[in-house]
Amino acid sequence: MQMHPAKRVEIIIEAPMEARLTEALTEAGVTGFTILPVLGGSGRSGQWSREGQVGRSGMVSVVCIIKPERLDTLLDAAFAVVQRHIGVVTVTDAQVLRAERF
Amino acid sequence: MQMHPAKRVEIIIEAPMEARLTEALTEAGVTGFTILPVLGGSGRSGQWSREGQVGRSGMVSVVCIIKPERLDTLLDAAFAVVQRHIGVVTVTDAQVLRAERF
Amino acid sequence: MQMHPAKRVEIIIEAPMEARLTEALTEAGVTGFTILPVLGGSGRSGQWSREGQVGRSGMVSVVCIIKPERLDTLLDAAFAVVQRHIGVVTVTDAQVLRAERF
Amino acid sequence: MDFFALAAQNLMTPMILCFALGLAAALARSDLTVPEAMAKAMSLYLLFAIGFKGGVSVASHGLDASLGLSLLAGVILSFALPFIAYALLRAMTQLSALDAAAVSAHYGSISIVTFVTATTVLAGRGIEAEGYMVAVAAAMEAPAIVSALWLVARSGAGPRMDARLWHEILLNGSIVLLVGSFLIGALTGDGGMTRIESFIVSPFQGVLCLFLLDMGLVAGRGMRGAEGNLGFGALAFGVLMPMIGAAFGLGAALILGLSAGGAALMMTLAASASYIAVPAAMRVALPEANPSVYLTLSLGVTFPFNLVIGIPTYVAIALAVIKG
Amino acid sequence: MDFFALAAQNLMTPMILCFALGLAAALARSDLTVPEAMAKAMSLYLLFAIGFKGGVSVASHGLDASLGLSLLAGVILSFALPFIAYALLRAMTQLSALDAAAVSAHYGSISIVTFVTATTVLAGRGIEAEGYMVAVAAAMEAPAIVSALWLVARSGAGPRMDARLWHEILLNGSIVLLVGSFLIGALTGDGGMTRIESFIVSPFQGVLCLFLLDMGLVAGRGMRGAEGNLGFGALAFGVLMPMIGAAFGLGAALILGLSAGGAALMMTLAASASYIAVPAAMRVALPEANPSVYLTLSLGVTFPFNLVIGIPTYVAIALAVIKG
Amino acid sequence: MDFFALAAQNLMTPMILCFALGLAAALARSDLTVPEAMAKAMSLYLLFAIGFKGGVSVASHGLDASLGLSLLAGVILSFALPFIAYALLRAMTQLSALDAAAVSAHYGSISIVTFVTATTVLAGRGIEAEGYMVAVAAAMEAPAIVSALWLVARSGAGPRMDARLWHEILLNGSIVLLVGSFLIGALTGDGGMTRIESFIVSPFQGVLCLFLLDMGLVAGRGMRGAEGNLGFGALAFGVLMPMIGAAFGLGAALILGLSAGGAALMMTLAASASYIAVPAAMRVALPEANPSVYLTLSLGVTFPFNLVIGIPTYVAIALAVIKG
Ligand SMILES: Nc1ncnc2c1ncn2[C@@H]1O[C@H](COP(=O)(O)O)[C@@H](O)[C@H]1O
Ligand SMILES: Nc1ncnc2c1ncn2[C@@H]1O[C@H](COP(=O)(O)O)[C@@H](O)[C@H]1O
Ligand SMILES: Nc1ncnc2c1ncn2[C@@H]1O[C@H](COP(=O)(O)O)[C@@H](O)[C@H]1O
Ligand code: NA
Ligand code: NA
Ligand code: NA
Repeated sequence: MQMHPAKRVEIIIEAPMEARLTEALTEAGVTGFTILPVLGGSGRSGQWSREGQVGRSGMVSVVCIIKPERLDTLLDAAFAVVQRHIGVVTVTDAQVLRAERF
Repeated sequence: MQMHPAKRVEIIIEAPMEARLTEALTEAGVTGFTILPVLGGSGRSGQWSREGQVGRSGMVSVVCIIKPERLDTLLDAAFAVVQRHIGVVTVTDAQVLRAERF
Repeated sequence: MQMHPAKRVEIIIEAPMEARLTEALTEAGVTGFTILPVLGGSGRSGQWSREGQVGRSGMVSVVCIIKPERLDTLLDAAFAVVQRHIGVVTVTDAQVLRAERF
Repeated sequence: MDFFALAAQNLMTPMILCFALGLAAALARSDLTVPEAMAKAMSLYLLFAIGFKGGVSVASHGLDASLGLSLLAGVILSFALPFIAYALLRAMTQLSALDAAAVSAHYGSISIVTFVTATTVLAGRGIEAEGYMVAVAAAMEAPAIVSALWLVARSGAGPRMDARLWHEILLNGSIVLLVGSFLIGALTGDGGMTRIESFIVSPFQGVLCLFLLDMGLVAGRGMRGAEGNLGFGALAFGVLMPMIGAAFGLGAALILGLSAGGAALMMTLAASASYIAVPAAMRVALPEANPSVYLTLSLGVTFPFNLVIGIPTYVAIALAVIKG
Repeated sequence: MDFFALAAQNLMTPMILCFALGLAAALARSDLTVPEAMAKAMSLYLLFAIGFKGGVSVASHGLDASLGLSLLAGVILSFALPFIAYALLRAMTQLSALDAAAVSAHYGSISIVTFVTATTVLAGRGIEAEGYMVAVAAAMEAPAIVSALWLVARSGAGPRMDARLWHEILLNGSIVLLVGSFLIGALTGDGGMTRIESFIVSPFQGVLCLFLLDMGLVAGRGMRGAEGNLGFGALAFGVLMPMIGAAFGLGAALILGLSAGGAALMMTLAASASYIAVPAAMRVALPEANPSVYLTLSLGVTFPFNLVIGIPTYVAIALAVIKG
Repeated sequence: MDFFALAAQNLMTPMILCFALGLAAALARSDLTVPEAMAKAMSLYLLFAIGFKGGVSVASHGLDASLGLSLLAGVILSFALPFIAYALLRAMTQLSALDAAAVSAHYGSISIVTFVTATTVLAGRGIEAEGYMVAVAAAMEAPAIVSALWLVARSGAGPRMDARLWHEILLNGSIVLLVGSFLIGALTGDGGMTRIESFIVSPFQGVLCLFLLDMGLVAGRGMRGAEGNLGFGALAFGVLMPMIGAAFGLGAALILGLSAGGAALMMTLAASASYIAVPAAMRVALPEANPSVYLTLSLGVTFPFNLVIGIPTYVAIALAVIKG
């Protein structure tokens, strides 16, 4: 099956920043992303868990699949948002079906 | 530690198609997969969120780790299901422990 | 944007073993990880789903981003925990922003 | 003037206001949200409670031929309404044949929350209705889908329809729970009711309030996303079609000889549009149809119309026609 | 004949029928599901309510030596029953020593929903029981695990058992909530009850109905997955073992001099099999044991057996033996 | 001695004991947890119920200038308290200017659960309070954030503050639901109350118990994570600041001429510290501030202090000062 190279960007970010990140992505022309829930985690700022929480606490994971040539635009947009915030940005090489979608 | 090459296939698909996809995978001999929940996302068909929804709406993410040589079988099976549907199929190169399991 | 090589390790493990795994990781010096929920899946031990379950059943997915040189330490620690248990360990090559964090 | 007083009185119920609050919060982009699991829990509760109450009422009033005939009438209505909806949509809007067919399936099927709200309005005004109307509601969920797919197949677009999908539609969770709890209510009768009354009767309207808050939030989010997607023709359809449906429902009720309450419920069922079961079926069978069209129409236009204007009107008409 | 009438009457409760509905829906592959968070919420509610009520009842009836002795009896039963279960399994089935030991842990431990259902049946028939039976239930959760692990260690398979796991088992959520709310009920007594009665007493049976619906769904899904996995011997064990357990429970109740209601509950505890706390412990301590064996037996065979046949029988026997 | 009896009596309520149970379970590392969706569902329920009840009470007692003046007083308190908190923190602790400002925002704002608990204590003792205090609570959520950000901006650290964040804060879910249900209660009055009373009044205290159990679990987990993070000065602040706040609240109540019940609620609001809305705002506006500092102080120190000691004291003082 015909595959096309792409980048898979995963941004783990604080839930209160989610809307700001997705808007920044949209403004930068990134039209597709998927938001995955996160149960808990650990990092330099300690361990946390979503269990029993009431507020918009914790983190979410935003996954974007994009054409390799658009990676820098995306990273610039994402970085502007996450810069001062805790969060992790990971990029992996990937292959996609139906490249016309990205 | 001894690692073995594998492919990590991630299929983001509409929730009402989930059972059809996993059955197609099983029929194609893919014996292992994991289903992750998705909170929301955005694509050509607009933005959506699972919050407050009652029906089997939204999308799920199906992750399969397989031996590289079985990738094409899997993709054929997956593609037959997602073909007419919205959804994203991504493949990344990976390494696994305990290759005998895949 | 300056990216740095890293490894993305994804460990799908039974929920009752989660705390043991994260403690083993912490003891091995892995300071960052993120836990994603899992809805269901299928493997050699059959198909399962979290729907309607009351106990600490099912699986979770633990994602760690680490410096490549620390991979072996992490895998040793993880393997000691998952060894006798069902579960999947996958490693992919990745790139990260802000390498000082890992 | 009396009408306006009545309308105002109808608007001033906690239920309608909760829906309005949800709508306003979503349109104002508040981050107020109801967790998915809570929304599903409330919908399971409402289905269980309404089904059980219907069954208990049948147990105490006994059954006669009218249940069978009412089920039949419901099925026929559900089959027939999509054809009217489709013709109207093709005449009034620019929607493609595919989108029009998908929308029409929603309007032949029913909205259980609209039905539940109507039963609450009746109960609040002390009007009795046939308990088996719950079973009629269940029977009306699926047939409309067949008609819509037939409309599509005729136009050559090739819906994806198989035994599997039939199974999913006929045994979807809400039909099973509604019919199941109806049977449980019918089997256990007043004895069963005594045991669980303080769970399914007393808190019912309060749960409905929070559920309608959620419906308002979801509808408002949908409206925000669909801004400008729907032309005037489609919006007009969303208001016109429930009135046509209600007229057919009234006709059926008169033929069946239902009580005024039963007639109001039959009108409500025919007037309401599905937004849970049918959308999921459409995603499988007609993936090329645009979900934002049918969801916006059914949840964003027809649902609030029925809630605020439709139900009180149907009740008033049913009372006028049948008591009169 | 009288017995059948009674059996039919027992079957015709909303609770049993809800379980049957869930089972039927799952076996028919309906997509009816209860969200995980809702299932957990209901189980927290049931644990809190049953613990609190037990505590309040102890506060008003006072405590005596019998609480201590009953706890001791419960612990001994929980330690002892796995040995019987293990011997039976090895004799009746092909299960490996490991799987047999894992199953036996479940049957020494208890199912709190079975217990809750039995209290509801007693309450429905106006039979009083010792309030502290809730504490006995909590005390019986863990000891069986020790016996099972000892059985495995003896056979050289090397279970993974450490201080950590002990901590997890003894302080698992359901034990803590049950004991905690029991103490809260005992401390606040009737005053506390007045404050929260309309939360924990009135809607209790209704919540139990929806919870049993979910249990039916989960059990049915498990059965579907396990089709043909269990031989006839194992199935027979799933029915025989609760009866043996109940007999031991009755013996203990007679020695302790419990009331008829208390005896019925002791029988139910001994007869029931865990499907929440013990499975999680087994995944950690005996990961090589096959979960589908123990889950199917405990949730798919013994749970419905107790619900439908066991509980009314235990109540009838306790009444006959102790009132007589 | 009378005081100790009263204190013991206050401690022996199911609500306080549930909080203690949650705290103990978390500190003992039990795996008892409340699902996130259930916690959110309970908080939506509590907000809706408390808002609605406040609105109904306003509908039946009528409105006068005092609502406007009370709102104004609340807003001023919320603006002013952060300055006091900030000065105290800088004097008593080693916290950076940024962390001190972030903490101070929490203490100017309010905790709705503390408020809800206080209303329950008043209701339990038959003390009436102004229904519109719910609106005052809503009005006090946000102003403190402005003061805190002003304190930061003055010190040059540059908070991230924009129209967007304003929108998020002012239309955050709990404010919208509180104000919305207050208006719904005010509009539908006793008629509305009759419809949903058995949902929002009867089970209220029971739901509050389970919610406080969850708060105890969350607070306990936070304490475990923060062990030794906070110095003695910070802990002392967590107890001192609510008393100072309460004193200001009392002053405001006297100036406004509130009833004793209203005064107790105003004291509680001023004394309580936010742990839902403000933390989320701080993560956006002051991401460099350490969340474990402000969460531990507000949820781990001040919340239990108010629950156990604060509220009964404020009620006693309000009764003494105003009835006297
Ligand atoms: N190396 C990592 N791998 C995976 N997730 C991480 C990592 N570091 C941090 N995280 C996630 O990001 C959150 C905040 O990280 P930190 O800013 O280091 O406290 C953590 O709680 C984790 O959920
Ligand atoms: N490029 C992408 N990266 C990640 N997820 C995507 C992407 N495109 C689409 N999706 C997901 O797939 C769903 C449907 O996409 P679409 O068919 O483009 O509307 C979206 O709502 C996202 O959840
Ligand atoms: N090849 C695979 N790809 C993705 N997930 C898997 C795979 N194999 C197993 N899993 C996950 O691990 C669980 C246990 O697998 P197993 O031990 O094979 O039964 C399954 O239920 C899946 O959730
Ligand atoms: Na209809
Ligand atoms: Na047992
Ligand atoms: Na305050």
